[in-house]
Amino acid sequence: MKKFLSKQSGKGPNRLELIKWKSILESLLFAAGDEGLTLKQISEALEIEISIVESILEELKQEMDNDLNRGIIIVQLAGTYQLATKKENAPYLKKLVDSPGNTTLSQAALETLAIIAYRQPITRAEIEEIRGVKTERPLHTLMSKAMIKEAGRAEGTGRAYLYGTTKEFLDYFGLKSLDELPPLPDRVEEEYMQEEADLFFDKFQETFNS
Amino acid sequence: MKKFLSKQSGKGPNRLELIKWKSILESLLFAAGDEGLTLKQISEALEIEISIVESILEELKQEMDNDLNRGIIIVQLAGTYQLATKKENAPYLKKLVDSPGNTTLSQAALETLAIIAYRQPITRAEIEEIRGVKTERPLHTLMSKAMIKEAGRAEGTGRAYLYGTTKEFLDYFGLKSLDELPPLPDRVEEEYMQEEADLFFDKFQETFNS
Amino acid sequence: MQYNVKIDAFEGPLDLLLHLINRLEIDIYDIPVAEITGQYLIYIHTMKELKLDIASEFLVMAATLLAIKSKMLLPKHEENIHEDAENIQFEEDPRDELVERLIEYRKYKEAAHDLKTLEEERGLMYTKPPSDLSDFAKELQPEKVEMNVSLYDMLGAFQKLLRRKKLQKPMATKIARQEISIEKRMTEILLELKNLRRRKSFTELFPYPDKEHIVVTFLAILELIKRKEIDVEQQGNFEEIFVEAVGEGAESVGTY
Repeated sequence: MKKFLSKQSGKGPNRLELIKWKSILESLLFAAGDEGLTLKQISEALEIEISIVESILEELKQEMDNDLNRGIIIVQLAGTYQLATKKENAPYLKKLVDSPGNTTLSQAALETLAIIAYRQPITRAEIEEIRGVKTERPLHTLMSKAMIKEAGRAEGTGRAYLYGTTKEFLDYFGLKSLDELPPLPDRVEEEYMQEEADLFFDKFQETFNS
Repeated sequence: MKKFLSKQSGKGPNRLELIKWKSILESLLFAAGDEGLTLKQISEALEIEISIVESILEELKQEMDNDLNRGIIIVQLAGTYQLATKKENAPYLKKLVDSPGNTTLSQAALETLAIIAYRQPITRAEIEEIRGVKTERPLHTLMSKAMIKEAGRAEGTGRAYLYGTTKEFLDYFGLKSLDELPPLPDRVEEEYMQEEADLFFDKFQETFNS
Repeated sequence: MQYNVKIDAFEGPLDLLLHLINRLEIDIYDIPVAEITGQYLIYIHTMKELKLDIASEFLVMAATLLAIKSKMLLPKHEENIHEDAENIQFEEDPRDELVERLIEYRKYKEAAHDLKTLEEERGLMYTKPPSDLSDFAKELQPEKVEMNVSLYDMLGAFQKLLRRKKLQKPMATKIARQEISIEKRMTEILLELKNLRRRKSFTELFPYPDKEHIVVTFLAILELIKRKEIDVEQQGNFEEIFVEAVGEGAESVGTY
């Protein structure tokens, strides 16, 4: 199958590249997650015209829809294209969510908790911006575990709830106060040092290899 | 290859269900994202035995690997299965990516981490003895990047902290488990590269000792 | 004023020694201590002269090397003390401990290199955040989970989040770093030296305590030396380095 297609790619750049494009497109859509991608973004990443992007998208969409082995499809939402799970698999997703195997706090809840711990007070919208996903459920879970609480309202139009950690949170993790949270890497400084060293060696080499 | 496998699976009720399972599995893995799923979680959601889950996973993995049209693959990271984009598509993804401060680990941090990974649990004093330099800073960095954790206290007078690697360590380096670490070289033969340092040293001497 | 430029060319004394062993094509199991000590000290001196930061461990190792060197020079006395042949075999080579440390360190240096490769490979794979599965849960019941996590789990989750690469609109405008060009700095230095018409202390060539400026200045000086536009002079180890412009009327004053 593979070989056959490769051989066919005699004329023009299209044949072979089309194959790769679908793969690349799937990668892009996958990594974009729930935020999706616009035609323009895809066109810029692939460096091909929008009309061609559309036809590749269409082809990929058809394949995903029709292939019974596939569990994901392409959907168009608010001007963006994104991947989503096939509807008929919903019962299994439900089972996964309610599965007794999920005994520990999920990654989603832990992420959310960490964001709140380090950035409190913070609104749900801000958390969602950092995570790039809806965060209603993790907030719910954390609230029910008394790890977080509502800590006032944000100023401005929405007057959204602000979230903060609780005393139980500190107790649970054995912390006396929030100051005892491990510091986050000082990314800026690190980066700077790295850059500096790189700069030094690059210039060094340039100078002497020239 | 695909066809061959499908034809083979003709006996019993398998035929149709196998197909659906792959689709469901893809849906589940997609939804789980980088949290990944354990065999147990999948087995509970699909209500099939772990050994069967493994064989479906393997089949799906093979298909994704071999199909040039596919842009995603199944990887095993820190004890879970998850989907990830194909490495060869990275150049296109980079164009769309906004990675805030995604710094790689410094040489000092990597050396320290290597020692901890192979010798855990290990105290700071022991690490410093091997490296021949103070190692407070790299340990700090590794802690705040959640690559290592305190794993108890050493016996004896000082009751020094012992360090070990975390799940995040495995994930960061794309490892299934600690068993997957490349074997520690027993006897490294002469030629190991240090070109930058070489150049640095040569030029240094050339310049100042001439 | 003193400027410390830390250069991570070597991770420590062991790293430097390994480098020397490799470079001089020495058998690690039979290190010519005198030679390697000499080379080691040259490096340390050079770093010192350039007012580069030297970690104390480098100096400790220098002392260790000198100690081994002197032990090696001591006359062998096994014939006198150990009369039976068996003991001769256990006669300790003063280099043994160092060799052992070097070999041990080298293993982990290699392992670190392997990790670096894994890090790069992993960096080529992109993942996606978990989907929001609220719609699938029974009327938004809180997850029935046990809190069975540690602080490390939370930190790990957070790091994973930070690591997660977000696909977004390509950044149209990136603010370019203001770079000082080496060429420009070379011209400045040369002009400064020519106007001065005498030698100038090396350290005085670094007027700003700005890291990038120091690095660029250093490189400019090296380039000027290479082009033989300036001369560097020093009376002896640990003494002040002087720099002056070459030529300009009077024939260059040789420095070698």
